[in-house]
Parts: sequence; structure tokens; C-alpha cells
Amino acid sequence: MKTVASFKIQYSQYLDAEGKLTQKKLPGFAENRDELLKMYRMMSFVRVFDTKAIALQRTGQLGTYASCLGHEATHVGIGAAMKPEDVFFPMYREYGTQFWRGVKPREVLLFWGGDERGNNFSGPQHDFAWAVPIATQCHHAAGAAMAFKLRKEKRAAVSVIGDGGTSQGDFYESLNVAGAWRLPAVFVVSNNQWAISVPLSAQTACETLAQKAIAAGIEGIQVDGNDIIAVRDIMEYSLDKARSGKGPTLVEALTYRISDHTTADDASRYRSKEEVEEAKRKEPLIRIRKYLTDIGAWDQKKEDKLLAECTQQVDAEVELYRGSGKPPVETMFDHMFANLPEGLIAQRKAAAEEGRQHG
Amino acid sequence: MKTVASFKIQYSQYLDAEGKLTQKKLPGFAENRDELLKMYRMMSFVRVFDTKAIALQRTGQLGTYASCLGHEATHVGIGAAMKPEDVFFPMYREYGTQFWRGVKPREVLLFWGGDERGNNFSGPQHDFAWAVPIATQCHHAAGAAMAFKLRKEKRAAVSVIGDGGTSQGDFYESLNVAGAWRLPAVFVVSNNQWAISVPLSAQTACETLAQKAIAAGIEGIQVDGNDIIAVRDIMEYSLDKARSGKGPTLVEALTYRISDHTTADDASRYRSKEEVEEAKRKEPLIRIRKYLTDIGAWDQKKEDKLLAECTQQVDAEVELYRGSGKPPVETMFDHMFANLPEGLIAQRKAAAEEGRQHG
Amino acid sequence: MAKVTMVEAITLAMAYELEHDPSVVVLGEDVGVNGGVFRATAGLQQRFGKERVMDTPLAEALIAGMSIGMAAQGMKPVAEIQFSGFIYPTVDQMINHAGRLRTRTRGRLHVPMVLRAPSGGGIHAPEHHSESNEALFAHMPGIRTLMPSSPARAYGLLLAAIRDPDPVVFLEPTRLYRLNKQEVEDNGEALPLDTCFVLREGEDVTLVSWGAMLHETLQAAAKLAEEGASCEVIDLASVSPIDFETILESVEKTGRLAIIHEAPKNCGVGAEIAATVAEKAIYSLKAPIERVTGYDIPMPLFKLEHDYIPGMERVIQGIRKVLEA
Amino acid sequence: MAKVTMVEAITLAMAYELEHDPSVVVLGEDVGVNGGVFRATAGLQQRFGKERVMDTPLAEALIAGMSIGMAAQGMKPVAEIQFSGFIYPTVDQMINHAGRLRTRTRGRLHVPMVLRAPSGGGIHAPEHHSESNEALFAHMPGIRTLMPSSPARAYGLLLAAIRDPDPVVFLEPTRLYRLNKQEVEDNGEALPLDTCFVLREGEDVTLVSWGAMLHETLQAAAKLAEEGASCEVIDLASVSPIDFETILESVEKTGRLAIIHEAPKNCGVGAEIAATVAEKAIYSLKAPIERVTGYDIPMPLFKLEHDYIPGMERVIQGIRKVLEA
Ligand SMILES: Cc1ncc(C[n+]2csc(CCOP(=O)(O)OP(=O)(O)O)c2C)c(N)n1
Ligand SMILES: Cc1ncc(C[n+]2csc(CCOP(=O)(O)OP(=O)(O)O)c2C)c(N)n1
Ligand SMILES: [Mg+2]
Ligand SMILES: [Mg+2]
Repeated sequence: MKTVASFKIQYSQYLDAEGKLTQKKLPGFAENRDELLKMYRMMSFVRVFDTKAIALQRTGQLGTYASCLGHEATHVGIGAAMKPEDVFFPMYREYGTQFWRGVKPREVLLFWGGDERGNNFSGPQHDFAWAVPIATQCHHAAGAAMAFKLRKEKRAAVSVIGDGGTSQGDFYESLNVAGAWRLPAVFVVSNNQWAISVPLSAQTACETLAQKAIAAGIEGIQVDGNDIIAVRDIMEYSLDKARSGKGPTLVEALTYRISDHTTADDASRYRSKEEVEEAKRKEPLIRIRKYLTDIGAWDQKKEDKLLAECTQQVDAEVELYRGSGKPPVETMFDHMFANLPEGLIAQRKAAAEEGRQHG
Repeated sequence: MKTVASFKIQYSQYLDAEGKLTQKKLPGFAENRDELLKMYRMMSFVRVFDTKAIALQRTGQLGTYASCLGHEATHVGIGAAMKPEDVFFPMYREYGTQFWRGVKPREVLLFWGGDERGNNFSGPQHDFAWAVPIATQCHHAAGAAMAFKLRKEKRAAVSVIGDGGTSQGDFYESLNVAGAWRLPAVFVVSNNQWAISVPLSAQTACETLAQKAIAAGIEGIQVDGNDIIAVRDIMEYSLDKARSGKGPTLVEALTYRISDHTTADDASRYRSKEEVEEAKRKEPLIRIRKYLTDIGAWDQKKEDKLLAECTQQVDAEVELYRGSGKPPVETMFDHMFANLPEGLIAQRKAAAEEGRQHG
Repeated sequence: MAKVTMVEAITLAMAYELEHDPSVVVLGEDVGVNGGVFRATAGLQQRFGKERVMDTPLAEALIAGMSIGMAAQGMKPVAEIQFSGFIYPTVDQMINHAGRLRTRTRGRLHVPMVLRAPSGGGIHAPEHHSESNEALFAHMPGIRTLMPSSPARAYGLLLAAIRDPDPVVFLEPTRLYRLNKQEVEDNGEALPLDTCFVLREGEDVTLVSWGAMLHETLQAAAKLAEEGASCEVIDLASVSPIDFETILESVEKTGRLAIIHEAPKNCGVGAEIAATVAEKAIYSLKAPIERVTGYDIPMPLFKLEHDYIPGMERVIQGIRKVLEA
Repeated sequence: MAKVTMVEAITLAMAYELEHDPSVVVLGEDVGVNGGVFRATAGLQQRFGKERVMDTPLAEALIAGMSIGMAAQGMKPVAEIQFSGFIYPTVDQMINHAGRLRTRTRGRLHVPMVLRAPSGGGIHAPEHHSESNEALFAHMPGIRTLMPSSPARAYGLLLAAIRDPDPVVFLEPTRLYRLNKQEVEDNGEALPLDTCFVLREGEDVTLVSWGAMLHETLQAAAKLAEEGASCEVIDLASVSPIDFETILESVEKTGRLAIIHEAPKNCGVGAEIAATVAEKAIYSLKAPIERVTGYDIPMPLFKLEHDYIPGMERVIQGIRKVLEA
């Protein structure tokens, strides 16, 4: 038989788990300490936020919450590479990306606190709302990318799904159209090894998830998702490519979900302590902190100060969240349509009355 | 960046468009003239049937009909490689496979003639009905394959979709689970270059459709779908592999839809005469007939006799179809459930009465 | 003013909006050079280019989902689903996203898309090509569902659907596509949404129908008029939300109601109309409400489709039952 | 005989069938070692092995479609959809294949599958986890849709569903999963299909409800009894087909009907009940039928979910309206 097509998948890493460089030449932004510090600060902030959110949930002040512990490099890396005019299509735990883009922590808390106002972000107004139905947002990203292409805007759409999300047909359909139409889209797979209790090996027979790009005839790249330098670098590459009309990219970010799936989950039911311990050793903050320390840009004093600042900021946001109250009942109806039909006007009235009576 | 995975797609062909062998060593069955003749006879039969069916449609004796002109090697090759206990999951034009498996031509006519009895095949009773909703049957094939695996039966499930079908999420979901669970399934893509008016190049950016297998971590092979020897050979390989627990295969059969999409379509609206003429030169019957003639197994007399026989058989089937009549109205209800609920019993009665009154 | 078929009127409406609103795009399977399998987009790609009229890959969830993505970023996609039985992969996107994006973002994002699809049987089409699935969409909050029943209403309602800032499912009865021609002025004038249309005034019974069944319903009304029964015929047109004001007013006048639709009866849109009228106008009703509908079985293949679709006889029988009760 | 919660009763039923019928398999997301996110399959994989209780890849269309494929080849798959808002990708497979394979092959192939899914709100779950979508399935020909409202009925109905040779959608109200315990004898005795259950006899008004809303309905009936109003409470249980015989008999006795459900009102299952009762029992009705339902908006996030779900007050108010009309 003759070979008619061949493919390879490449892997990018700059910083290993020990904080040592694995490549000589760094991307431009990584030569700039301030840039690295800015990202490290955000990663730290996200972690403080995450810890606090879990605590809120444990004390009954929040509904279910999906922790992002371990994903900070992937999420912040995406955020740092994007421009405000790009559009972000999150799944449900990319707080690092969202905070970078201006979403307020209180909004994340509102969402998980059961309040639609949480989807009315302070970030770029064109950014999408969370997409809990797995992988459905890939289509929205493809659509948005098509809008940019049609309007000849130099913007890109970035969607994130998980390893589990790569089993959904929607994901492939979007990748495929992005390839066929050369859309300015970047599809990120945050491969944290688990989809709730289902390990990657039970999800697919693939060696990499980046190779799923081959099914769409587009480029797929695997990146160490715990390495903020590599993530931002590959995202910048993919975004430039998209914005300059050179087509879509699938980026697989290798990371690990250190926390339970959500606060409603108990991961000890299905995976070993050892595995989690091993993952903790490779988590994203340690290595960048080490590296920054090694190059003399960071020390314990700075770290203490940073954590104190983050805690203060998070606490302030939590206070705002706590004061958010319950929205009036009739707000359930207020945004249903631009022009509310008669029947809903009547239902709104009845609901409002009941709300006033029984509050 | 380091390469972490690499892949290649291979292509198989034995017989070129001129009927010349392109490989020295033939598969076992192809050394046997009777086997080749049996397949050629079926290909010819299918073509006679196809021509007749179109004529029936043109004269108002059939509804819409989907021609298989040009696909005979792919369809008959699949049929010849399968065993009766395997299960076939057709799309809507694989008459060659179905006839090989015992489906009666009159049943195909019934289906396109608007009669459910056409789905109650005389072929293996476990074979699936046609699946008009594109690619939905891939899931059924995966499910059937799982049933065989669980019951430790040495059987395989074979589904066929078109090039257009590879854009549907269902296709990828099935491929993926087949890989993850090592299912005894063979997914055939009959790549006839067009999905109604949409050419392959507008359907996907992929160079091959076989490479879609890489997204599922399974083997993908491209085969000349107009070469009956190559198709049967690769199908036998894939089926053996499946039945012996070595997992699924994606087979892309390269062919061409010489006819309109269906009798309701006018392909001249969207593609050139030249392209079709070129395809006709490469169609599957010419080359195997040439080869059989070259090795002294065929001549014009035999050809004339065969065509006369086929015509007679097809005509006999058409007569049976013509005499099939309209099923009684109440049969709409008879197979809805094993235990018909009250409400449907009442509706059935009303419908039957009306049927009796107004014919 | 030209006489056009319903499918031509639909083409005219899309062309008008493509011409006047640069954010409008048309997408779907075979809508481009082929002009759509029902020819509803015939000539549009030639006239407006490949960027405005796009053949998509063969994936309905994608068509709906991309439309949502485009719409939320300021475009007005008009998406075509090729045949009625292939609309189901869009359900997830329509209910989980199209219908709720505005409310879940408190108005920050919204979805001005139209999902067009053929609907219903009666044209000897293959399996899965003849389904009536308006009830599925009618039950979805946040979505308007329309079904036109004449060239002029198809034109005016499609314009309204495209211009509306919220998602609209627009179901086109294939049986009416070419049934007859009507004068339609291509003046860009939209019809109002959320309203039904009284097609014939009458005193003795109200007939509510929509889509293709209005054909039989109007014929039945004419036939019964010969016998001296005066039927008021209402085209529901807006399957969701339902214009109960008009319907109730009519029933309060006539005291009798028959509802005629092609879709299965169980949990069909007819149930909602009957339930609401029975609730709000029970004291005006002189007879039980009658529903003349398809059976609770899948649309059969075409040899039996006319035994499935309520024909004139079944419709008249149903109306008589109401008149005589 | 053990006292069990509804979710435990569901587990018992699956275990019973896994034990007694080798063709039964359980599949879904996280149903294996994790025992399901609601713990409905807890312990089943440990007990019956990975071949009988399978974690699928994350794809709902696949789960439904594979189940159809397995079922048509002689297995009895019991598939779980993880949360109610993620059932929509199964719609295509359910309506186009599960519900019609038997009739379109004239009985050659059939689909003995069960699609289990949680249903409804009230447990402070995240977005898309609290939908009530029974009406979607109720309108599909060829499919039975069940909703249990107690541990014993969950046990008996799930057994019946698994044993039935045709497809059943089995919607489990999450609000009831752990609400209270009931004695359930694990004796493999199934309840009948296609029937509703009279939970409380009464003379003045018939209350028809299903799923979680029976909780409020029964409470309301008890409360009103204190005031001297005698309510007959019917658990619909079989959402499709509907057991109209029992309902009509009750309404003919009481002359009054209130229907209580959580799903949106428009084209909900309540509409079908109201329409049919109004048609068949109009002369017995002493008052308009009242529907107490969710609003025609998506289930809001949980801060407002109890303003969406009809509470006791709204239910009582609805019943009073019927009683006093
Ligand atoms: C369509 C759909 N099905 C099921 C779920 C329930 N669910 C929520 S998260 C999850 C696992 C997702 O895993 P993965 O894609 O790997 O993302 P991760 O949570 O690990 O980041 C599941 C099954 C869902 N949200 N959407
Ligand atoms: C889900 C679905 N969408 C649309 C259609 C309408 N349709 C029928 S055949 C076809 C094109 C199929 O092309 P391909 O998969 O290449 O198969 P081919 O007919 O060329 O063999 C389309 C769009 C369908 N049958 N099913
Ligand atoms: Mg994951
Ligand atoms: Mg094709």
C-alpha cells in the first residue's frame, strides 16, 4: 500500500516541573519580567479566589462550584494571549481567562450562587456566557469566527472545552467547518485527564487530543498546560495565525484537575491519592515561582505581600457578592424577548404579585 | 518543538482504471475466477436494477430514488466480504451490499415506492433498516458491535456513510467510542466526491477522509472504491480484525456518484460534464470486465447473456413490486408497539373505518 | 405586483433582506449554487455572493450553533434545515442556547436568527422528509415559531422573523410551496408577529388551523357554507406565542371551536389551544372542542401519507361534530 | 422489607434486572465506579462488572444511539443521561429511530431500551440541571414516557420499563430522590404501564399531577381537607400514553379538575390532559380546568427557582379557583 498522507503532532514546553527551562530561546514576552510577573500575580489571585469559593460553598454560601485548581497556567495563558476584541467562549472553570479579560470575581460567584446576573460580565461585552452543555460553545465560536471573517475584522474566537468534551460531536463539527472555511478560531482542549470520574484512557483511544485536528485538516499542537510560557506562546501563535487569515488551530493543553470535579463531587471515589500527589508536584504555580525566584524576580516577601493583597481583593469581592441579594422575581421575564409577548406580560404580572406577597 | 505522535494514511488498489493490475500479489479470493465472476455478475445486476429503477421513477411508478451508479464496486465489495451473521447498517443507496445479503430488489422498490414493507428485508433479519438521517446509523453500528463484544460473538457491524456524512458529529462520536472500547466495527465512508451539490473540498479541509480515524485513535485506510478487488480485500482485512477482537477500522472508498444525487436532483446545476465524463472513464464495471476479459474469463457472448438474465430477473422483481398494492390503512398502527396503548387502538379503529370508506 | 408561489415569496423575502441589511446572511446545506433542494434560495448566491449565501458542511447542530454564534456577534443569519426530519440535531442548540441567551445574560447578548425548515407531508417525499414538528419548538421558551399558509403571509412573516431581534423558527409547509400563486408586493413590508389572521369570517363555528392544513380547512369552510354553515377560519400563523385574544374573541362569538393540524395529536399545539379556550371561554362553548389531527404515529411512507394527513372528509366530519353537538 | 429513598429504589430495580436478565446492561456518563452523579447506579459496577455497567464517553447522542443499536440486537440497555438539560442531543435518535424502528420495519426490529434522566428543579443545582422536558418526549410517537413520584412507584415502573419491549423514557424528579423513604419490597414485581395511580380519593375536585409536583399537590390536598374540601389526587405516572380512562372517571365524579406540573405551561402535557378532558367530559365539568404550572421561560438559576416552581401557595390558589368557580 502506498502512503497518501502523513501527519505529526508536536509538543511545546519551556518550563519543566522543576522550573528549569527546556528550551534556550524564550518567546519575546517571556524575556520581559514584568509580563511574567503580571501573569504569576493573576495565577496567584485565581488560586486565592478558588480556595475562597470552595470555602463559601462548604459553608452554604454558594451552590455547586467548579474549582480551577491546577488549571491556572492554561487559563491565564489563554487570557494573556488574547486581545480584548477577540471573543472568549468559556466552559465553566476558566476564571483565570475571564479575570484577565475583566470579568469580576463577584460575577463568577453570582453565577455559581444561582443568579443570572453572573452571566452579565464586566469583561468585553461580546464575550460569551458560560456553556455548561459540554462542547456546544464550539459552534458559537465557529459562528463568531465566521462573522469576523465576513466583516473582515482582525479578531479571533477562542473556545475552551475539556478532555471529556472531545467526545462530543459538536466539537468535531466545529473543527471541521473551521478547517473548511479557514475560520479565525482557536479551539483549546484543557486536557486535565479526567471528565468527572472518567479517565482519558476510557474517553478515547487517542495518544494525544491534539491529533483530533487531523480529522479537520487543521493544525493541532500539544502544549504543557502547566507551563504559562508555553501556553501563552502557543496561544499567541495560534491567535496571530487566526487573525491574519491563516486558519484555525486546535491546542491541547496538558494539565490536571487537582480538585474534585465540582464541590458536588468526591474524586477519592475514583482516583488514587498518589496520582493527585504526583500531579501536585507538577502544578503550574510552583514552577513559574521557582523560575522567577531563580532569575531574581521573586522572593518570599513579595510572595507574602501578593497573597495578602489577593486575599484582600477576594474578600472585597465576596462582600459585594454577599450583598447582591435576590433579584426581583419579575426579572425572570424581563430579558426573555426584546418585545415580550402578551402571555408573558400576564405571567410576569402574576409572578411579581406572588413575589411581593411571599417574597 | 518535539514530535509526540505521527501517523500515516495508506491507499490500496489492485486494479487501475484500465483494468491493469497495480500490485503483483493478489488477495486469495481474487486468484479464484469464480469469485471474481460472482462479484462482477452482481455488479452488473445492480446496474441493470438501477437503470430500471430510474425508469420507473421517470414514469411515475416510484417516488424519489437514489441511484447507485458508479458505487457498484464499493457496495458489492462490502457485501462479498461480510458474513451473514455480521450486521449491515446501510445509508440509502447500498443495493449492491443488500442484494448480496439477500435483500430482494422488490423490497428496495417498495421503500422508494413509499411502503414500509420495504424495510422488512428478506436479508439477514438482524440487518438494519435504511438510515436516511445522515450518519445516525454509525451509533447503531457501534451499539451492535458492543452487543457482540459483550456476548463474545465473532461478528462485526458494518456501517456506510458518504463523504458528506463525515461532517456529522455522530460519525466522530461513534468512531471514538469504537476506538475506546475496541469494538468489532467497520465504518465505511463511500466518498463519491459530492454531497448533493456540495463538493468534498467545501465539506472539509482534509486531504483524505481516512485520516478522520486518527481523531479516534483507530486505523484508517483509503481504498480505490471503484476497484472491487481492493474494496473486498480491505473489507476482509477490517472484518477479520474486528471479529478477532483487534478493534475497528475506518475505510474510505474513493468513488464517484455518476448519477444525480437522487431522481429529485439535477446535478448539471452544480458540476461540469467534463468531470462526470472523466469519472465514467474510471467507473468500476469497465475495469473488472477488462481484467476478466484479459485473463480469458469473459467475453461479449457471456456479457450479452448476463445482461439478458439480469434484465429478466429485474423485470420479474418489478412485476412483484407493481403488484404489491397499498397496505391497509390500519397497518400504520400495527407495529407501533408490542402492546398497543388504548388511545392508539381507538385511533387505529377510526383510521381503519375511514380507510374502508374512502379507500 | 407579481403572482408568486409560496416558495418564491420566501425567496423574495430573503432577497429583500439580503439587499437591505448587510448583516443578513443565508446558510444551510445546498442553499448556494444549487439554490436549495426546494429552490427556496434559488439565485441568491449568484446575486449576493458566496459570502452572503453559504453552503455549510452537512451538520444540522452546526448550522444552528453557528447561527447562534454569528447572531450574538451582530449578524442576522437565516439558516435552512433541508428537510423536516433533520431538524432534531438543532434542538439542543435551540433550547439550551438560542432560547435562553438573552435572559441568562440579562440582555447582554441576544440571538437574532431564523431557522427555516420545510414542514409536513403530502408531496410523496422519502422517509423523514414529511414530519410536522412545530409542537417541539412551541414548548421551548424564548423562541417564536411561525408557520405561513400563503405566499403573502410567507413573505410578510419571514421579513418580520428576520428583523426580529430574537430567534424564530420558521416552518414552511412543503405541500403549499407550489400549490398556488398569489399577488405579493415585494415592498419589504413585514407582517406583525405574535398574531393570528382571520381568513374568513363566520358565525357558527371557529376553525383554527395553520400551515398546510389551512388548505383543507378553507375548502371545508367553503363546502359547509353551501350547506348553510358559517365558519370563521383563523390562520394561527404564530404557533408560539399564540394570539389567544383573537381566538377567544372568535370563540366567544361562535361558541364552537374545531382545531385542525397535521402533527400528531398527543401534546400537539392543538392541545394548548383547546386547553386555553376551554379554560377562558368555557361558558361561551356550546359544544366540546374538536381536534382534527394526524395520528399518534410517525408520518408513514407516502403510500399511506394521505391516510395520515386529515383530508377534507375528516376535517368536515370533525367540524360537523362540533356544529351538531 | 426495607425503607428506601427513591434513588435507592431506582438502584434496586436496575440491580434486580441486571441480576435476572443477562441482556440488561447499564450505560452512561460516570455510572460505573462513581455510581452516577446522583448515585442511582451506586455499587452496580462493583457487583455486576464493567461489562454490564459501562461508563461511556461524554456524548449523549451516542448514548441514545448505541442503546438503539444494542437493543435492536437483543440487549436491554438502560441508559442514563446525567442531567435533564443534556438530554436534547438524544432527541434525534429517540424520535427518528427509537420511536419508529418497529413500525418502519413492520416489526422486524424493535428497541427495548430505557433512557433514564433526572428531571426538574428545586435542589439548587447549576444551570441546565433543572429542566422539565417531559412534553418533548410525550409528543413523540412510539415512545413511552414515565415519571415516578415515590420510591415504590419508581421501583415498579422502572422494572416495567426495562422489561417492556419498546423504548421508554424514564424521567426521575431529582427533588424526590432523597425527599423521603418508603417501604419497598425488592421482589421484582413491576407495576403496569400506561396507567395512572389514584393516590387519594376525593369528591370535590380532581388533581392530576406527576413527578415532584405531587409533593406539593398532596400537601395541598391535605391542607384543603382541613377546610373541608375533598381532593382526589391522581399521579399521572405515565406521561405518555395518558390513562384517560382513570382521569375521566374521576372528573366525571368530581366535576372539577386542576392539573399541576412544573414544566412550562405552553404546549405542556397539562394542555393535552385539559384538552382531552374538556372534549370528553365537558358536560361533567362544573368549572374551567385550571393548570398550575411553571412559567413559559427557562428554569431560572436557583436563587429564583422556587419562584418558578409552583409552591404550595400557588397550587392551593389554583385548586381554590377551581373549587370556587
Ligand atoms: C452535554 C453535557 N453532558 C453532561 C454534562 C455533565 N458534566 C459536567 S462536567 C462533565 C465532565 C466534563 O469533563 P471535561 O470535558 O474533561 O471537562 P473538565 O470538567 O474536566 O474540565 C460532565 C459529564 C454536561 N455539562 N454537558
Ligand atoms: C441529517 C440529514 N441532513 C440532511 C439530509 C438530506 N440529505 C440527503 S443525502 C444528502 C447528502 C449526502 O451526501 P453524502 O453523505 O456524501 O452521501 P451521498 O448521497 O453522496 O452518497 C443530504 C444533505 C439527510 N438525509 N440527513
Ligand atoms: Mg477533564
Ligand atoms: Mg457523497
